[in-house]
Amino acid sequence: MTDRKYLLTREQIAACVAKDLEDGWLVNLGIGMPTLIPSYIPSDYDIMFHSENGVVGMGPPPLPGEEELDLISAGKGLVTLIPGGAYVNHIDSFAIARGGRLDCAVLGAFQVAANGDLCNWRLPQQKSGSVGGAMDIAAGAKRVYVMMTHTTREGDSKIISERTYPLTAGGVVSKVYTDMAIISVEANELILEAVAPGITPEDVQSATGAHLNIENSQEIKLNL
Amino acid sequence: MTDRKYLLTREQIAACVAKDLEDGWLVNLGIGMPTLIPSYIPSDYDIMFHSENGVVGMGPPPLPGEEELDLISAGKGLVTLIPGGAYVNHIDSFAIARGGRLDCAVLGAFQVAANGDLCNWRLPQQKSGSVGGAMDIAAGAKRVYVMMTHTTREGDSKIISERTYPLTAGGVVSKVYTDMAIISVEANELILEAVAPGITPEDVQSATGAHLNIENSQEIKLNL
Amino acid sequence: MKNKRAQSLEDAVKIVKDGATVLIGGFGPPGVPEILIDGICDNKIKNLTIVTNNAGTDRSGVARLMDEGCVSKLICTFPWAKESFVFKELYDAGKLQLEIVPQGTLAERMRTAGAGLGGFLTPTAVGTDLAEGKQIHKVNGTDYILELPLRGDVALIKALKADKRGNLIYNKSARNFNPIMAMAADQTIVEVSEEVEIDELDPEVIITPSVFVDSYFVTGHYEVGKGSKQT
Amino acid sequence: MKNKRAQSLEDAVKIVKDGATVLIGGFGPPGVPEILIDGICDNKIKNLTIVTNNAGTDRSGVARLMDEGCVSKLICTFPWAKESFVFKELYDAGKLQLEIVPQGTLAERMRTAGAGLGGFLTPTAVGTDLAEGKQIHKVNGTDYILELPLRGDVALIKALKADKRGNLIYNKSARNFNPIMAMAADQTIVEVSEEVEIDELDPEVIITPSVFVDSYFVTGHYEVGKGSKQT
Repeated sequence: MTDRKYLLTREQIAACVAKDLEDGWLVNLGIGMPTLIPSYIPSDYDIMFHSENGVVGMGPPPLPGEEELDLISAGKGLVTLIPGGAYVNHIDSFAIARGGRLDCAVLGAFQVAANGDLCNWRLPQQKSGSVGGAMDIAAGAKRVYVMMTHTTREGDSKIISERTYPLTAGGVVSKVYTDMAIISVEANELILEAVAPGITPEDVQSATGAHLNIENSQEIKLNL
Repeated sequence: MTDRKYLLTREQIAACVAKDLEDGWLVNLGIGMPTLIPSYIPSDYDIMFHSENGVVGMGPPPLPGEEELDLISAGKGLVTLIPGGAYVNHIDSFAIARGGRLDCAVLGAFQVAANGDLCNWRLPQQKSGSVGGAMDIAAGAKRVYVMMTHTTREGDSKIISERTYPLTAGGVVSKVYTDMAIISVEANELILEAVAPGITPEDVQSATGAHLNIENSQEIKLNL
Repeated sequence: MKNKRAQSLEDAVKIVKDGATVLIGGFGPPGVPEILIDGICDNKIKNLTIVTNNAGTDRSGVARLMDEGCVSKLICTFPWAKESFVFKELYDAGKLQLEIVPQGTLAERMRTAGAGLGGFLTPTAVGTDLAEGKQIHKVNGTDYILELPLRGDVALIKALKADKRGNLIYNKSARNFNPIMAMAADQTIVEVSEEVEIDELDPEVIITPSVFVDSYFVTGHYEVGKGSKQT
Repeated sequence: MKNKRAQSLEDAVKIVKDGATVLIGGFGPPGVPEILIDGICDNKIKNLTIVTNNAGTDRSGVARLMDEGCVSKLICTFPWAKESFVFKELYDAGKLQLEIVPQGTLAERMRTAGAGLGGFLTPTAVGTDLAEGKQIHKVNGTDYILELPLRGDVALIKALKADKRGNLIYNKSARNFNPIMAMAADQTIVEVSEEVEIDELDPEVIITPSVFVDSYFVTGHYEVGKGSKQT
């Protein structure tokens, strides 16, 4: 197993994703790790965040004294609305999600398969799961980026040739950001785009349960 | 053919329909003759009118000087909004119509068949018709009342055993108001409820292209 | 004009009977009609099928309803959350049936019922466990699941204000499922903090027109669900 | 922030190309984006498929578009009206294809496209000529028609105001199809009388959120369609 000191922190992974979000995009962030991303968006960028519970233009958590208990994120933390944001009902919120208006959704995952299959709603040993809006968002977003640790706590790879966990949406993931690497999901192969400093492409391959094309991988440049 | 002097006027038919609309109902009025109905609703009744173009709580035409060109009825005449009325988009307007929220729709018709089939959107000799919202409203309203002349200008009955015109909605009409009579459409037969003063039940039967149960018919009481 | 204002909480919820399917608004604490729910608990109603996004927060709202044994089945999207421990206890003890529905599909199934439609085709959940037993239709080469309408006997929703005709406006993200559920039940009961005169709500800003509201109960104050967090 | 304000009428409508499917808002004169339509006429665009409720009023708006030979097909609900004489001339001369769609179905087909769904089942038009060639599905013993999404390359809509992000509000019954069409096209262009600052529209009253708007053209005055009647 790779030495943990070389693994990216959650904040560093978030910064990597943030760098790839484009000015003007409408983005949905899954609960958990993806909620760290907004801090790393360049301040001159206009990226709008969509929250499934009907918030178009979700802003950061409120300042002390300005909390509105009726304004929450999908993860149920208190948030704010940016100027020019709007409230919509659940039907319109999911018309946005399913209808291809999300330029990108950044979601957590249990597994990503080489064909882009996303598994993030239920572990196989669980009787049931919590799907929330994940299946709608994953099916409808123009791009699905995944943000996760490269392996499970037990050291098993979360990136594998064929999924073994229950499916969320088939063939939707286009990019995976982990604590070891950034990997693109192409039609026929997984491309290793970049690796964390101190980790080699071969390290990533050996921690991955699917073949990677490592020919052109770069080193991730960290500013933090 | 029946002597025209005994036929009800359009206003008298409208008054007959108005008498059967219940306090508290939400009602959709078709274009043409049904638009005469609101004048005959008792002033202490609270009947809301729905217009397919997104007006919930349509009021009478505006007073001179108070016209709003952006506030029209389905027939495209200028109207007003009653206090407590609301504007909705076309999706919500037809959710109201199709979703069973209309207590009654009063529509014009070319033909009504003994089984309640409604024909009102296209004449057989026309290459095409103007359906508007008629099919949605007829399919969705809790009750469909028809208001029309009893016969065509050529003297053919508009109430017949089986329709010969293109269908708008099957088996939906529950009551028919004409210039000769009021007829209920029951599961197995047409019941002659009432006849215009000066006209006999037999007159109505002979002007009708379907069997009527005339046993208990009353005379229509006119106040105008 | 029909007076839709319920004279008491008991009066407001008395149409909720044993065995009913009840749609309950809210996403997390915002928009959950907790006071109406308390009224149902007090009536000791049994055997309800509840349709709502979450599985309750702490011991209030939907969690209380389950805790008091009123619920036999829950249709929701996100049951497994730390704050839904009441649900977990009951489910693990085999005392509660569970149906998981993707969130967009849940909203759309209710709207479909409200709009008088017979079903819809969605790409959501194709190929997943949640598609099991459902018809697949191909349109232009793409697979879709046929989803059917989901209608409530009663909808319990929460709004910010009602005018005396029953038109509603909501507050921020407490809007969520509430306007959809208002359309999708035989009877819609609203919990509002304030009743205003019939002319006080601008007809351009009304979110739920009065035709979808059967009665409303005025609480006199607006309170977000007791489970709300400040973080 | 992206500047969505078109600098000229020409600029606003330049993405409408020959052969495009164009959704045009309005029901009768209210809500018809007549100035945007004039821009398309000026560009001498050909072969458009137009989706709109009516078949034009007098010689302005959609009637002018047909009159100038820009339209090869009309998808609408109510073509035969006295004021739609331009349509009648062209249709009788065999110069225009016509597809009649029931009004609720037309709205729902566009919403279905905008919501990323694959179709819906409706009771409307079952057993009629307008069901010809369409699949029938039985749900719980009732027949429904399977209707498919209707998407535009472009939507031309009219609103009262836009804020600088592109959020929209409408005026009275001029709302009609406009918010639905805004969702249902690859590009949505808005004709507005007024642009306001980004904070001037209350987020609770925005009818079309900015994410559905690609560009807007500010006319500086609000005018109802030239065909409006005072009766």
